Amino acid sequence: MEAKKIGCYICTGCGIGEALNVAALEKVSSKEQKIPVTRTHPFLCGTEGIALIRQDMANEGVNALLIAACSHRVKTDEFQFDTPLLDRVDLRDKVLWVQEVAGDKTAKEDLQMAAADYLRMGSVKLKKMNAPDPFQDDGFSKDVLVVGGGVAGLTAAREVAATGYRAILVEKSGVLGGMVARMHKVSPTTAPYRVLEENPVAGLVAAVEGESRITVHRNATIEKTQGAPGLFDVTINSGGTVTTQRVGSIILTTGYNLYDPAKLDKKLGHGVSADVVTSLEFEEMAKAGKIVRKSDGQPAKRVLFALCAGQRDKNHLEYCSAACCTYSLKHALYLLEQDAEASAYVLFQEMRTPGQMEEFYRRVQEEGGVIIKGDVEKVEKASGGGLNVSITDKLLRGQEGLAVDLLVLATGMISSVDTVDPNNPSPVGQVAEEAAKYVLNLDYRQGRSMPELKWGFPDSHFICFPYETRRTGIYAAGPARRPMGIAESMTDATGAALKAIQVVESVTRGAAVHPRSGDLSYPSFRREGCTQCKRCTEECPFGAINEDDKGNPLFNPTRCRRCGTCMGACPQKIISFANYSVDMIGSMLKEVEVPPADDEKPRILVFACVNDAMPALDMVGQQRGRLSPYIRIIPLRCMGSMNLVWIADAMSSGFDGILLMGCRHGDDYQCHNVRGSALAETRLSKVSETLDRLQLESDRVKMVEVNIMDADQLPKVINDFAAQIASLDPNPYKEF
Amino acid sequence: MKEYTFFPGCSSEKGASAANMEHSVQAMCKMLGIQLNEIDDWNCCSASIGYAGGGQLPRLAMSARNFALAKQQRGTTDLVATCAACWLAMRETAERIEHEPAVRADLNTALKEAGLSYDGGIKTRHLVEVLIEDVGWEALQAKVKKPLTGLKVAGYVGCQTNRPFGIAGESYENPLYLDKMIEITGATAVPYPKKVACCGGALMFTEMEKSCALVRDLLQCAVDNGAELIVTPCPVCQLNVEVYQGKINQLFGTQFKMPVLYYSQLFVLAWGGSWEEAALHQQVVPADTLRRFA
Amino acid sequence: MADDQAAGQTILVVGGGISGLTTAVEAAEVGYSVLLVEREPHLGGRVAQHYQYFPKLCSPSCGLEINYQRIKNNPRIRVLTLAEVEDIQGTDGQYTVRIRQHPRFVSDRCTACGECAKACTVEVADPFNFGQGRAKAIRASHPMAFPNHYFMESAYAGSAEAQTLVALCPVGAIDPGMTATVLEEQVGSVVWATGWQPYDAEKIQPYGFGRHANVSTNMRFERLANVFGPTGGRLTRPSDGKEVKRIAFIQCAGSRDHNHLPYCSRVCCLASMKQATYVREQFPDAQVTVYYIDLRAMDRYEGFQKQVEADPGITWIKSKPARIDEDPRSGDPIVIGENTLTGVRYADAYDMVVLATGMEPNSATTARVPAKGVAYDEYGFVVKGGQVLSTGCTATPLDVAGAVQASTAVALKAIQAATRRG
Amino acid sequence: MAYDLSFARDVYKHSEMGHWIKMCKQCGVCAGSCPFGPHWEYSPRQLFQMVRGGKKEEVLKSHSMWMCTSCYNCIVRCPRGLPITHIVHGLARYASVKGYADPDQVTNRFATRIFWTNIVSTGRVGEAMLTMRLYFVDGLAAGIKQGLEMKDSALGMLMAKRLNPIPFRGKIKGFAGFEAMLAKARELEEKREAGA
Repeated sequence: MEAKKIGCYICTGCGIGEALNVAALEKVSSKEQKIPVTRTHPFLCGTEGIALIRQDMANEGVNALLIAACSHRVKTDEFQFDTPLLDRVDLRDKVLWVQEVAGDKTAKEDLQMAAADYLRMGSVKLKKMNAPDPFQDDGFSKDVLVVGGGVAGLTAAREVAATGYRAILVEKSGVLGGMVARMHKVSPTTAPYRVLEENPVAGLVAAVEGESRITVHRNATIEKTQGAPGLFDVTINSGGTVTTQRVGSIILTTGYNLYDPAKLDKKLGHGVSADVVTSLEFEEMAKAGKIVRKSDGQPAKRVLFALCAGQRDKNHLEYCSAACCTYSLKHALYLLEQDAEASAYVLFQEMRTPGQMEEFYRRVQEEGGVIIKGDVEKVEKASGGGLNVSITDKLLRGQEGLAVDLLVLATGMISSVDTVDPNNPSPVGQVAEEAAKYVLNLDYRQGRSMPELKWGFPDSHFICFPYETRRTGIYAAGPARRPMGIAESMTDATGAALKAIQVVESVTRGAAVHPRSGDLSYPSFRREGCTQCKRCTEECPFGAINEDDKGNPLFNPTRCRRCGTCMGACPQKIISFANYSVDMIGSMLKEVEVPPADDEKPRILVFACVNDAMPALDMVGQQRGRLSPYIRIIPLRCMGSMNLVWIADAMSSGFDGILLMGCRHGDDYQCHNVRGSALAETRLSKVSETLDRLQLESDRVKMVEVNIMDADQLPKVINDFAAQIASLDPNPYKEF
Repeated sequence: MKEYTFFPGCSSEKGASAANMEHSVQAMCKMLGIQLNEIDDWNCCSASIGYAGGGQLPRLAMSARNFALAKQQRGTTDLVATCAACWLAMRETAERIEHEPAVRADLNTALKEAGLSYDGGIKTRHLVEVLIEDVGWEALQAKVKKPLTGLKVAGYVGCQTNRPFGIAGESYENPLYLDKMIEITGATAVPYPKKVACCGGALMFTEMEKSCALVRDLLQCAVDNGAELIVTPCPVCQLNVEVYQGKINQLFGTQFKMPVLYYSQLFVLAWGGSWEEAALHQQVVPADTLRRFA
Repeated sequence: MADDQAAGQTILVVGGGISGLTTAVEAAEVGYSVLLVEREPHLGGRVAQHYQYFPKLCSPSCGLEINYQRIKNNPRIRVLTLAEVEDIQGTDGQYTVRIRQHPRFVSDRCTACGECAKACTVEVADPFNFGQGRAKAIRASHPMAFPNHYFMESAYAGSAEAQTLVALCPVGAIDPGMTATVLEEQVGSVVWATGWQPYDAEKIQPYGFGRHANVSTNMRFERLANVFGPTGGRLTRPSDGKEVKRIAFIQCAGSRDHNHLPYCSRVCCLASMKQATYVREQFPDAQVTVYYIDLRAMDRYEGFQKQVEADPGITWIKSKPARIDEDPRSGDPIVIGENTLTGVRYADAYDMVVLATGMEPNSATTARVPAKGVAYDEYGFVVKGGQVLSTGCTATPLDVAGAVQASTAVALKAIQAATRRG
Repeated sequence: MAYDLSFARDVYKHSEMGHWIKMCKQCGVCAGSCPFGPHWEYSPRQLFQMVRGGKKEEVLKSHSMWMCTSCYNCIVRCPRGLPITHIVHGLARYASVKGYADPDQVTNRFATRIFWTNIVSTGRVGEAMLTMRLYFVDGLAAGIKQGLEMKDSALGMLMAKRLNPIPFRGKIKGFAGFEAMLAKARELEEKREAGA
C-alpha cells in the first residue's frame, strides 16, 4: 500500500475566514501537525474548491483528506472522493455557530483555541486511520435458509427464488402449509374487501414445489447453526438423515403456537363441553365442510365467538394477537354462509378491524352477524345439548344469558421462536426436549436462542427497523416476529426475503449491514495481548464473537455490525478497526491543548454518539445555540465503543470534566446497537475507581442520555455541566 | 315572467298558520317576475309525523299523488315547495321511487285507484334554491330599495330545510345562505350558533314543555347575540318560535318578545314592498322594530 | 445480485417519506440503482412532522437520520426533490418516465448558512406546521431537513426582494430565475409511495374545526408538541395561548365513517394515546379525555395502551361525540355526546379538543399515478394487481413499523420487476 | 335467553328501514345528536342493540321512539349511514301496529289517530280541527283547560288571520280517488306488515 499523504483543506467560507485566524490554523496543520499539503479556500464545497482537492490528489499524491469546514453530516455529496481516508473537521457548525464570534478578546481566543484543537484532533485521527480491507472468504454462500414451511415460509422461499437465489426450506412436519393449511378460507385482502378468499396454501405449495431453486426438507429440524452470514453451516436432520448445508442467511418463519386453552380462566368454559372449541378447531370444522355441535353432531345454528380469550390479560397473554377480530368475523361469515338463518354472535372487547377491514366488519353485520361488547362470565352445558353462556353485556348494561350450540374461543398467538410465553413454559401440544426448544440451535457463545425483544418475539427495533434482530443475517417474519394475520405475514416474509438477500450481497462485498450499512471495516485483535477476560464475547450486542476452548475471542466479521462495543469492552485495548481504535481516540484527546490552571479555561471532553448526539449538536449550531467554549467533542460510533482508558487518559491529560452523550437505554432503548449505551453506563459505574485512584472527584465524569431532538436542551445540559466543572478545582494533572 | 309549478302545502292555505309566508312569498315572487302555478287539487304531504298513522306506503302515496298531478297537469320537471316538511317529504318520496323498485310498483298500484301513475322524473326544489340558482345573488341584491341598515337579525335555518337533504351546496352545521340573504337586505346577520338547532317540530303539539325548552334556548341565543328579530325559511320553526313565546315566558319566567319572520318578508320589505305586502300585519309577535324601514 | 439476472436496472421510487425512503435504501443496499423522487423540498414526509413515535416515545428524526446517512453513503441512490412524476409508459423492466423538476430557486451550492432567510422580510403561513405560525419565504422546512439546502417559495421568486438576495448569498446559490425542467428517465420498475394527507377536518362539520378556534387536529398537535414547532413545544391553545390542561381527543374523526373515510386509519388510537403522554408530561396536573369507538392498539402495541391506561390522569369514554359547541365567553370547546357504556349524556368543556383525523391517500387526490392499468380501491389506495407497485400508506393505512415492513417487501418486488424483461 | 334473533329478524323485515338496525356499530353519535336526547329512555343506539338482543317488550313498549322531533341530526351524522330518523319512525309505527305502543303516549295518540285522521278525512290538514281534537282528546274538561292555557296564542293566531275560526274544511276535489288510493296503499302495507 502506498504511503499516506495527507492534505488539509481549510474552508474560509460561511464566516470561517472572518471569525478565525486562518493563517494560524494553517500553521497548526503544516507546522505543528506536519501535514504535507495544507490549503485554504473560500468556498471549498463549490466546484473550484472540490477541483482544488482533486488536483492535489492527482498531482500531489494526496490520498488522505482532512476537510476543515462544516459538519460531517452536510455537503457529503460534494466531499466524496476516491479515498476511504477522509475526516471532516467541523469548524462551522460546532465551533462558529455555537460560540461567540463577535465577542471580546477572550471569546475570540476561545474560538481560535477550539478550532485549532479540532484541527489537531482531526489530523491525529487521520494519521491513525487506515483504509479498511474488506473481509473476504472463499466459502461464501448466497443461498437462503427458510425455517418453517407455513404461509410465511413458503412465501419467503418463493420470493427468494423469484429473485434468482436458491432457497432451502425446512419444515418440521411432514406437510407444508403450517397453521393456515388447517384453515378453510382467508379474510379479504383485496378490494372490495367483502369476499372471503381461497386459502393460499395450495397455490404456494405448488409454486414452491415447482421451483427448481428451492429445496424442501420435510420432517426436518435444525440440529445446529454454526458460522455467520455468508458462512452459516446448518445441520439439518431430515427424517433421520443428517446433512450440513452452507447458507448465506436465514429466515425464521416458524409461525406461532396457540395459547393453551386449558390454561384459560375457568369461566370461559373450556373443557365444560365439547361444544366449547378454539377458533382453530372451528376453522377445521368449517374446512371439513360442516359446522356442527361437537357434542352430538347436530347442526350448529347459534354460535358465540368470544374474542380475546386469554389475551390482553396480564394473567395470560398481555398483548393482542392482532388478527383474531378479523378471523372471528370470518368465522361468523362461515356460519352465515352455511346457514343464512343461523345466529352468529361476535363478543368483543375492542373490535379491531384496521384499515380496509372495516368494510369486512360491515359485510358481516350486513349478513346478520351480531356484535356484542362484553365478556363471558359462565358457561354451562344446556340440557338439550349445546351451551348456556352468561355474559356481561356492556352495551345492554347487564348480565345476559345466551343459548348457543357452540362457543368459539379466540385464543392468542405465542411466538414459536425459542422463547416461549413467560406464563406458559411449554407451548400447546409440545412437550419438547431441551434442544427442540431452540429453532436454530445457534452455536453462538451467547447462547442457542434468538434474543427476544418483548413477550418472546425476537426483533430488536420494531419501529424504524423491524426486521433487525440481534443475530445478524437471521430475520424473523410472520407471527414468529410479532402477532399478525395471513396477508401481512406474506408481505412480511417478502420483506424478510429482501433482507436475507441484502445481507448476503453485503457480506460477500465485505460490507456491514444496518445500522452501519456499507462499512468495510471490522474488528481485529492482537491475540497475544488477550487475557481471556471474555468481556468482548459477552458484551457484543449481536453475539458476533465466539470463544475458543481457552476463552480467546473468535471473531465472526460477517456477524459484526461495527459498533465497536468489543473495542470499548476490552481492558487490554487490543481490539481495533482499521479506521477506529482505542489508540486513535486516545491520541485525539491527548492532542487537545490544555491551558494551565491559571488561565481559568477548563477543558471538558464530550464523547458524543454519532447517531443521535452528533446530529443534535448540529442542530444546536443551526439554531445558533450557545455552548461553553471549553468543550471538545469527539464523536463515537456508539457509546458501546467507549473504552474506560480514555477516561483515565483524559484525566491525566488535564481535562477537567468528561461528558458522555449516549442514546436512551432501558426498555424503550434508542441505541441503534441495542445495548451500546447501556453497556457504557455499566462500565462508567466503575469509573469512580479510576477517579479515586487519580484522587479526583467522581462527578467530573457524567453520562447523559441524548435524544436527537434535544437541541433545545443540550446547551443547558452542557453549560450546566461546564459550570459545575468550573466550580471544582482545576484538574491537578494539568500541570504534569 | 318565469313560471314554476308550485306546491304550497297545508300551512300556506288561507287562514292557516303560514298564511303570512304564503302572502309574502307571492309578493316576493311577483317582484321577481316569478309566477307560481299551484298544482290543482293537491293533497297533504303527510308531514313529519304522518309515518305513525300512515306507515310507509300510504305516507309516500300522498306525495306520489301530488307528483302525478303535477306531471299530469303541467308536464313539469321541477316542482317548487316553500314548506320544509313538504319539501322534505316529497324529496324522500322521490328518492324512494327512484331507488326502490318495489316501492315504486306498490305506489303505482295505489295511484291507479285514483286514476294516476307516476314513475319519477320530477325534481323537488325549495324556493330558496330557485332564488339562489335561478335568480341569483346579484339580482336579489339589485332589487333592494330600502336597505334594512342597522337591523340585527338572527338567521334561523332550523332542521328540515337543512337535513337530511339541505339547500344545495350548503353544510349541515353551518349553512350560510340565510345569513347572506339577511346581509343582502342591508341588515346585519348576527352570529347565531343555534342556527340549525331544533325547535321541537311537530312535537310542540304533544311535548309542549320539552319543545318550549328548546325554543327558549333558541330565543335566548338570539337575544344574547343582539338580534332584534329572527328570520327563518321554515313554517314549523316560524310557528314554534313565534307563537309559543307567551307560553315560554309563562313556563320559564322569561320575557321574550322576539319577532320571527320569513326571509320572504324581509325581502319584500327591503325591496320596497308595503307592510301588508310583506304580511307583517300577520305576525303574532309584532315586528315593530321594522317600522323604521316601512 | 444473482448471476443469471441483469444488474443495474434502476428502480423509481415516488415519494420520500418513510415508505419511499425505506424502499429506496433497502433496494440500493442489495445493489440496485434507485431514483427517489419527492414532491416536497425535503425528504421525510409525514414522519418528519411528528414529534414522537409510539410506543417508544422517541423522535422520528433518529430513524430518519440513519436513513439519510444510508443515502449519503450510497452512490446508487439519486434523489430529486421538488419533483413530480408526470407520465409513466412501458412495462416491467422497461419504463420511460417523465419527471417535472420544479424550480427550487436555490442551487445545491447552498450551505444552509441562513443569511438569506435573515434578510428575507416575507413570511408565509408555515405549511410544515399546517399553517400554525409563520415561515420565511426562503428557508429549509425544518432544522433536520434533508437535503440540507434551502428553497424559495415560487410566489416570492418573482419579487424584487428575491432579486436582492442573489447578491447577498455568499456562495451564489440563489437564482430566482430558475424554471421548471423536464427529465426523461428509463427505469425498470416503479414504486408508488406518495403517502397520505390528514383528512380535511373542516369536512367533519359537527366538530367545528375551522369555526371553533380551540378545536385542532392530531397532526397540528404533533407540530405544537415539537420543539421546532410554532410554539417551541409548548402546548398552548390557539385562541388565547392558555396552557392546555383539560384536553379531549376525539377518535375516528373522519375515519370509520361513511360520510368521510369509511376505513379505519389504524394509527389514530395509538397516536392519541401518545399525544396524551405529551400533555401529561408537560403538565402533570392536566386532565386528558379520550373519546373512542374501539381502541385499536393491535399486537404488541397493546402494551402501550396498558401503559397509557395506567395513568389516572387520562379518562376513556367509549363514545363517538355528536358535536362540539363553543362556549362564547371562554372559547372552550364543549364536547357533546352519549357515553355508550353508561348511557349517560355529557357536555364537557375543555381547553382544547384534538380531532384524531384519519389518513387520506394522496393517490386519491393530488398524487394519482400517471400510468395506465393502475388498480385503485374505492378509497383511492393503490392496490395489487395493477402496473405500478405501491407501498406504505399508498396501499393501506399503516403505522411506521408496518410501512417499513411493507416497503422492505416492495423493494424486493421492485427488484424482481426491474429485472423482468417485457 | 337474550339475543334470540326472531324479534330482530321480524323488525329487519317488517319495520320501515328496520334492516338497517343490523348495521349499527354502537358508536353513540345518534344519542348525542338528538335534541330530545335527555327525554329518551333508550337512545336510538340502545334501541338498536335491544332489538338485536331480543328485548321485544322493552323496545316496543318504550316511549322512546315517540320522542323523535324529526330533526334528522342523527341521519346526517351516523357513520354507518343508518337512516336513523326513519328507523325510529318505523319502530314507532311497528310498535303501534303490533299493539305494544302505549295508547296514551301523547305523540302516539296524536300522530296515529288525530293527525292521520285529520289529513285523510279531507285530503289536507285542517289546523283548527287538529288543534281542537288535540286539546279535547282527554275529554271536555281537559280540553277547555288546555284551550284556556293556550288562549293567548290562539287569539294571536286568529288576529293574525293564521287560524281559521271555523274548524271544518271541505274535502279536496278528487277525494274519492284519494281515498281509494290510500285504501289500496293501506292494503298493500298491511300485507307487508303481516309479513307476506
